[in-house]
Amino acid sequence: MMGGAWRRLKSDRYGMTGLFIVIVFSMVAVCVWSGLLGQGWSDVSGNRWESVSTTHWFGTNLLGQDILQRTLFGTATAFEVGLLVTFCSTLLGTVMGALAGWYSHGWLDEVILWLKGVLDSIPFYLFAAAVAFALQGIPWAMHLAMIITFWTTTARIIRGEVMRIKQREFIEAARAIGLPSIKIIFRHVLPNTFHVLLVQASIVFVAAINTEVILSFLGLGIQDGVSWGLMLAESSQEVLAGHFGNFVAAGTSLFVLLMGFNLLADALQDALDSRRATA
Amino acid sequence: MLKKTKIIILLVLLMLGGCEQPPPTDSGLPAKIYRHAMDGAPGSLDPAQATSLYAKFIVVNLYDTLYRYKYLARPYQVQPNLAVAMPEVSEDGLQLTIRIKRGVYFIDDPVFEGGIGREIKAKDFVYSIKRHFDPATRAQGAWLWQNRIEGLDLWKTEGSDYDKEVIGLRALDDYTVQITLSRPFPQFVHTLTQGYAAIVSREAVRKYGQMLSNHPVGSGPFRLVSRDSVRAVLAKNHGFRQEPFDLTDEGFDPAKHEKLGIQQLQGKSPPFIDQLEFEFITEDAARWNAFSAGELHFIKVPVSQFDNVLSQRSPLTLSPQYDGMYHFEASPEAGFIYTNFNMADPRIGYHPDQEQNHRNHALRCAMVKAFDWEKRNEIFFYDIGQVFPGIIPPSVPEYDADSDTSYVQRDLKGARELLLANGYDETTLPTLEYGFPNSVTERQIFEQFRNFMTDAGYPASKIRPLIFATYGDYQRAYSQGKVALINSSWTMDYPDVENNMQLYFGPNAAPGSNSASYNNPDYDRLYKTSAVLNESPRRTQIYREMNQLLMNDCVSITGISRTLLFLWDKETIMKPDRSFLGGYFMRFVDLVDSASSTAP
Amino acid sequence: MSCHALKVNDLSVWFETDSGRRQVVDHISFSINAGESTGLVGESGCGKTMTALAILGLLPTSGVGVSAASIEINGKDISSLNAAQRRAVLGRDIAMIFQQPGTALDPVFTIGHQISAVYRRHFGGSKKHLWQIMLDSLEAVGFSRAEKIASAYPHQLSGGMRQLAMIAMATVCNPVVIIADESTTALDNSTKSLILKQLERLQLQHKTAILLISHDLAMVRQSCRNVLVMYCGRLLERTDCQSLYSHAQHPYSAGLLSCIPQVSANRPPRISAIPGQVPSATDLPSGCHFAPRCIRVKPQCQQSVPHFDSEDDRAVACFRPLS
Amino acid sequence: MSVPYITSRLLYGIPLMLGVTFISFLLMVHFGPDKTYELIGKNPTEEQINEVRQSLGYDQPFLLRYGNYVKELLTLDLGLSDSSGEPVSSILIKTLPISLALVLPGFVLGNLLGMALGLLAAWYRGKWLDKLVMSASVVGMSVSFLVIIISLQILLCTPYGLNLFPVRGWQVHGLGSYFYYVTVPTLALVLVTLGYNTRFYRAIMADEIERDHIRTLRAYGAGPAELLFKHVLKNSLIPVLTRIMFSVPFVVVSGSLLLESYFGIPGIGLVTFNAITSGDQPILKAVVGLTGVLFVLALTINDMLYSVVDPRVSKS
Amino acid sequence: MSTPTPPTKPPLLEVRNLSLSFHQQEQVAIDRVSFSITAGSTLGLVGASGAGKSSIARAIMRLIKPDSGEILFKGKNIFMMNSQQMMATRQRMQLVFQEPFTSLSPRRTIEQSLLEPLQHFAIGDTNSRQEKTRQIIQTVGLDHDVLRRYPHQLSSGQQQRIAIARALITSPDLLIADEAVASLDVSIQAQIIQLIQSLQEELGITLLFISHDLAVIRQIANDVAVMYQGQLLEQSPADTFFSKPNHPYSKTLLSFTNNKAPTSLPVENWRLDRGRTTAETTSNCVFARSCQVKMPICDQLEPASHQIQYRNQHPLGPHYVKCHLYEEVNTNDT
Repeated sequence: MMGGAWRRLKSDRYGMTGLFIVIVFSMVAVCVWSGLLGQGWSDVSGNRWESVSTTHWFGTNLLGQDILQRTLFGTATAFEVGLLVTFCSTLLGTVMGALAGWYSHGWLDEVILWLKGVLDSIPFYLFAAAVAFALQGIPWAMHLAMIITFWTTTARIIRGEVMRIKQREFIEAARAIGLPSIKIIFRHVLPNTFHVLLVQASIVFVAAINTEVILSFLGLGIQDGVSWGLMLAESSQEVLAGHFGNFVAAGTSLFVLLMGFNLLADALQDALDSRRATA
Repeated sequence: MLKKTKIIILLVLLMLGGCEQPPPTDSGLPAKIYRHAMDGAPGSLDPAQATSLYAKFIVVNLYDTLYRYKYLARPYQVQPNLAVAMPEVSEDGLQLTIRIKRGVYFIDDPVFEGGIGREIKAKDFVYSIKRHFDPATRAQGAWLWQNRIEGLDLWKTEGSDYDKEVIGLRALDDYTVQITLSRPFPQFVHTLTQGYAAIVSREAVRKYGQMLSNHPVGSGPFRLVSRDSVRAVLAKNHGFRQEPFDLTDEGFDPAKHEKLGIQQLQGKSPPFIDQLEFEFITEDAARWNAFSAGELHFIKVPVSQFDNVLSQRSPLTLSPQYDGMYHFEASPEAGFIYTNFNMADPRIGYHPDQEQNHRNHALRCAMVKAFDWEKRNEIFFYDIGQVFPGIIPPSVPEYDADSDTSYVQRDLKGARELLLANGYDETTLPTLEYGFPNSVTERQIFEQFRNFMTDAGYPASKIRPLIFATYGDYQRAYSQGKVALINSSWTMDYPDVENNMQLYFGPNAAPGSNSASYNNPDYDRLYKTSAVLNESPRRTQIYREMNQLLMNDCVSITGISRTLLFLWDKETIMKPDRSFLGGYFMRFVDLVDSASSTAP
Repeated sequence: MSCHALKVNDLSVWFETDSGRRQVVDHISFSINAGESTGLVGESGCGKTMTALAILGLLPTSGVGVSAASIEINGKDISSLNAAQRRAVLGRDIAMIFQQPGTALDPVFTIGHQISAVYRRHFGGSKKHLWQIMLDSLEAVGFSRAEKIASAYPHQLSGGMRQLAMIAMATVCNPVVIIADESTTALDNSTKSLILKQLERLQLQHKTAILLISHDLAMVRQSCRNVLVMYCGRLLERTDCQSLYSHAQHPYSAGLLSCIPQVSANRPPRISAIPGQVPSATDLPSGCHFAPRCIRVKPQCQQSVPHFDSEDDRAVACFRPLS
Repeated sequence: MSVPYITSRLLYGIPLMLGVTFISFLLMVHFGPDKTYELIGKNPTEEQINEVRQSLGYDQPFLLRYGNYVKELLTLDLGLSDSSGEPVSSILIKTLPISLALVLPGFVLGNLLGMALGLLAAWYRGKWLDKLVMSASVVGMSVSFLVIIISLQILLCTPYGLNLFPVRGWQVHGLGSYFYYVTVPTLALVLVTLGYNTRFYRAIMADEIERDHIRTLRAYGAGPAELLFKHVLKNSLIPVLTRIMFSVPFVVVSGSLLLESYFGIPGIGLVTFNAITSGDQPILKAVVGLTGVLFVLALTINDMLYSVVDPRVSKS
Repeated sequence: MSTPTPPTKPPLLEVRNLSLSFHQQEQVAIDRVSFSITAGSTLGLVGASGAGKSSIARAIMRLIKPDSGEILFKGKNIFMMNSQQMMATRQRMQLVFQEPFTSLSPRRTIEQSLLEPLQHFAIGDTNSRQEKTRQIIQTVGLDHDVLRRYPHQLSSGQQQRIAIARALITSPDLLIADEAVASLDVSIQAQIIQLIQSLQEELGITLLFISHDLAVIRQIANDVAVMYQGQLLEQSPADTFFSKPNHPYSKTLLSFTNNKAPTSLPVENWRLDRGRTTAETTSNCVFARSCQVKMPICDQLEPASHQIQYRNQHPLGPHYVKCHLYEEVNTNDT
């Protein structure tokens, strides 16, 4: 089944472009993590607001830091936020959604639905702000805020999927031989939600990066380090003075990466579409 | 679908109908509306709570104080406002008698009988000061008079009963106030220029309580029309007392002020404008945009625009494209920026172990040496800030222009050597938290600070940012000693350097304004001695000694006074001020007639 | 030459895929006379539904190719019509009844609304008139309380009732041809035969030609006069029902017949089945497509395609017919 | 749909409201910002600090404070802002219409345009028009809100660009000035939501177009207009309504936050943002409570609309 | 009078007075149903959809819990079993479903699906399990190479063969086929019927064959039980049933199959497939509304289930009818 999906993905030009972009950016991120790139993000290596040159490809910022280095480091930040939030919220959402779907209309389902309803009713930025306050000083405050709010969508989707799959006869077949619920969920139900999860995860990834930018602008973002959101926040004070380095570098990187992910998510959705896969 | 759209459009129109009406005009003439940009929003407009620069700015336009500063005279000189003259001081300097003007009325407001504002009496002043000592007020100005006025602190502990008389704060008759100090307080008259000392009416407080903030009932040149999170609109108080403008009284200097057109105001009674609008624009870019689009008359130029606005630094010259359009003024800030070490933190401050104490001192001094004031000035203040050693800034007469500036000169080599000599290396250096409330600039300042330190060999990972979402939370954190490096700025409350000196007075330790929790008996002794002295060479000497003590102990990386750059368009006649005069200048603002009607 | 109610001439349908053309309907021709019903039989995946959709022009426009010399309804060629002209024909001259009664009706409109909308589209008329026409058509399919059914939503009806409503919709304009595509497959046996009865009755009344598509020969036998047997996009046999059941000529037809379980008082003989399965359209065997499953296969069958005479009343495409 | 039904739906909202208020109270008030140090003067004594804490109510036990909060919400007595001393209710009354006026045009326009484009793309599914619309929507989805706002401001509001609209502010006293102030924020909102909206509507419409009953309609000669505007639209109303109803509370509060803070518009978003950064708990509490109520209301109205729109949902 | 009694084999499965209603939909699914299946024989359970046939199958597999009644497997009540006994019992009965595609886990290979029951019941070691899957694949007439494939790569006929293989891999005593051929093309249906028949002959398995199609039942079953709205209306040996059905409903069913459907029936009364809600009264005969030979008593009193006594002791097995028509007539000539 996955083989077919990969074949379909490969024949999708847009999807492959997206994949290529994502891979390039993630390689940059890996290089930053392993200390090969972007280590000078904090160093003052020039004068303030230097324009584009061979030493500073994107120029420098107010402090004289190299914008390229910061952009590269920002890539790693974006991936760190994206991966962490995507992984945790997907995991949480899957578990919650699977439980709610499997025991649908039971008390556990009601509790999970209630929790989801509660979290959904608090405006996101307010919620993020609140979490940021409550966890002041903890570097993961923003991540946590995102995880806590993002899992609900995944859970809703997984719950629906599980409820749908639960109706299928192969689940009854598994129950007929007395397989315990937990095994059925993990062996028979969740693998069938994989394609939905993959698409949902890429959407969460995009949302996480996008949200980081806005939260950083609002001053609720990452603590130490630099991110595209922080660069954009910086740039919002600079562009009117005619300094576009931060804006162009961060804005473009953000745009290209999000574009890559969106293209990939689209292509994945098409490639993994169950209707097409069963045809 | 169509129906729905129609309904929505209708709703929007309805809502618009409920919006505010066009501004009122003054008896047929086109209204003179002056629009003033502020880089922050005021909190409460209750004088007892007007703690922020922005709130004070507005408060002094809504209320009256007994004294104010002269409009144009520099250095600042106190001038009677609601008082008839300067206070009559007794021999020992402890008793002050102040007479206040007759025939000054509060604005009309339903709180008064018949809705007509009543005359201001001496008891109103007494009441207004007492309010600060009433816990119910949640006042913030009490520190100005704490332990200074005879009986006032006792009055508070006895339950803040307004009917109870305070010995040191009495209305002798309707127009005479008598104040008795518990010890000499040379700066006392300055405290009466503060917004905190503005006169409120008891009736208004009784009626509005906490909501006084939105129903100011004062006797100032303006009254409040509306106020929200982005702007406040004030209209001329037509009942404001007629006091013709006198150039010499206000300290007019033709050389400085003639080009601003201030002489035209001679003989007219302020306020000159019909409407005063404060726009609260926190983002530099938006503020600058609004100003350059002609939506504002005045702006404090954001540093990011200095390059654009100025063509050269010395002498400061406006760029040609702005030269014809705007007046400009560069004004040194009455205050300074500094970074304190938390002396209560054994990692970097006092340590019971003598040896370690000594090493901590060396570490602090090394960090002082590593700090690059020149760069800080260049990046954040366009190189026009004034760097000075210690806490006596160039804007005060006690400043010693010939003092040794090595304290604010970068000495990377010295810093490294000092660290090395005291056994500090990458592993033994302590991890320090650098706290700041969240903002782009604060973050940049932090990154620069960290860069300065890494240049001297301090590992970047050992200077950790501690970011707080609100300024209050940051304040709480350092007040509770949870931050090792405290980046602060100090704006002087009155033009007397005593106000700076108390920043390191031992008893003022955190949560007081001595955020470094500096505790040096020598310093404290000197402070006590100087505090009761009037300005004199001896006092200056003591201040300089104290300044030296601070530098010897490497308590703080200090300091720089910013130079503020003001731009205002040529149709506006004024001399803006952001320090002690503050909002008082608003009443003297005038607009050239021809331009007054062409508001955007 | 008599005028056929429906005459399909040389119809082909293919999918354009990455791996080339997939022929699903392969040059078929047939005709139905007015008032007659013809069964189109074959296993799933033989192209029956494609044929029906191609006749109506309902196939998607991208990725699917359709060609036909002509498709005539009462002698009028509809294959060359443009979209608007075709719409005028659909529902009025030719109507289709679909397989899933549960999903073929719009869930958010009442039955009555949907039926009268069909009539209004083609003939217009006052609201009252439309309402009456619609009620008549509901009564004609056997509803005794048509008003109630008319104001009901599809989900309020049982599967059989929905399918009857669908039939009412198909007959409201009194079309020349009705195509019923596996219309009763999803229903219970009992409901199935009741519905077929109603359809039969209506047909007799209105002289409608019916093309009944099914994989079930037993059902076709119940209600059709002629039978077309289709396999892998080709017609293999055409005959009248009686002779097919008494002596089917094509081995495939015979195989299909033998698959039908019989109800009899005595224990019936063991059922026999056609071995193997329908090949996918991507790798059709050469020659006669049925050859690999045929018990009577000859070498010739795998090389050349047996001729099928589309003009004859009885025709069979086989080199070795059974009789 | 009946009174007991509506009541039961609203009753269902009670645990939700309790949850919302509890969690937000816990996070925003209990662990939330502390205004004490902003409200004390210089050199405070321990006693003064306690006085302020007391006057802010920080010294009361948690449950009591929560109980008071719920009571405040129920009685709509929301107290006074800690910063400006203005009654919170009057702040809300002042700011809410502004936020609505600011956001609604963009919201409506974004949805209508999205619907039109989505319908177009779904109808021409797989054709170049579909591909064009979809590619454009991917581009739209990939641009950050912040980037759009900054770019639009430069392009439309500054001398660097066309300089046609105000940089900031909201001095509306007529239709003309309304358009003057609302255009750029609306444009930003439309641009940032259009991509998502188009895709959403296309997905829904494409699903609907593939339904069997649409094929039935086509088989009975229904034209594209009838198919799309009668049947596809009506059938897709449920997801569409859900999306719209559920986004209303957030559009009003969250969606306008960035716009209002950037364009300096005194709406509820900016007030909330300021409350966050200055730690103004009474406002925060009120806004969260308000959105919770709005959300529950939206949930209820949504359920009721379902039964109006889709006969299958109605309680028979 | 003294016909030799047939050797009484103990029933493999016995259902006693089973009742079940779905509370959420307020629907009566099973209403006091009793029957038994002798080891090695095939019971065809027939009825319109919604009559409660599948619920019986699921209750036997203990997938749903009935409200009352007993199910005895090899004489033991399955609802009284502990988990160990149940595990052993589950191994001895298996289920084949209607939809071949949805009855196989789409993300698992055929081999994984087949191995699962063996692993779960811990039958044999790895090698013998693999051997067994190969064997069973052959038994259902497929090649080994399907083992590595996924369900969607197979045709519906092959999928159904796999489903049967999975049911048979634990060598069960009882196989329940729930509409196992209903969704298949006639040609595939014939293949599967053939397969089931030959398997039964080979393995001697007991079969509960559920279908709405009398023709299919005729092919496979020894005995027939007719269900209507949750109740068992008639149960008899197949040959008797098809030659002379007794209950009016059975007669109606057969008449439909023989293409003798009455067309005079108003459409609204066709709702043969409709279930019964718990609220509906049970004091009458459930079929009374659609019965063409309805008597006044049918609306007032629920008939009891009568065993029809044949004058010449019928050798094929007992014959029960639940109809007032047969209450007075205790005997019936054949």
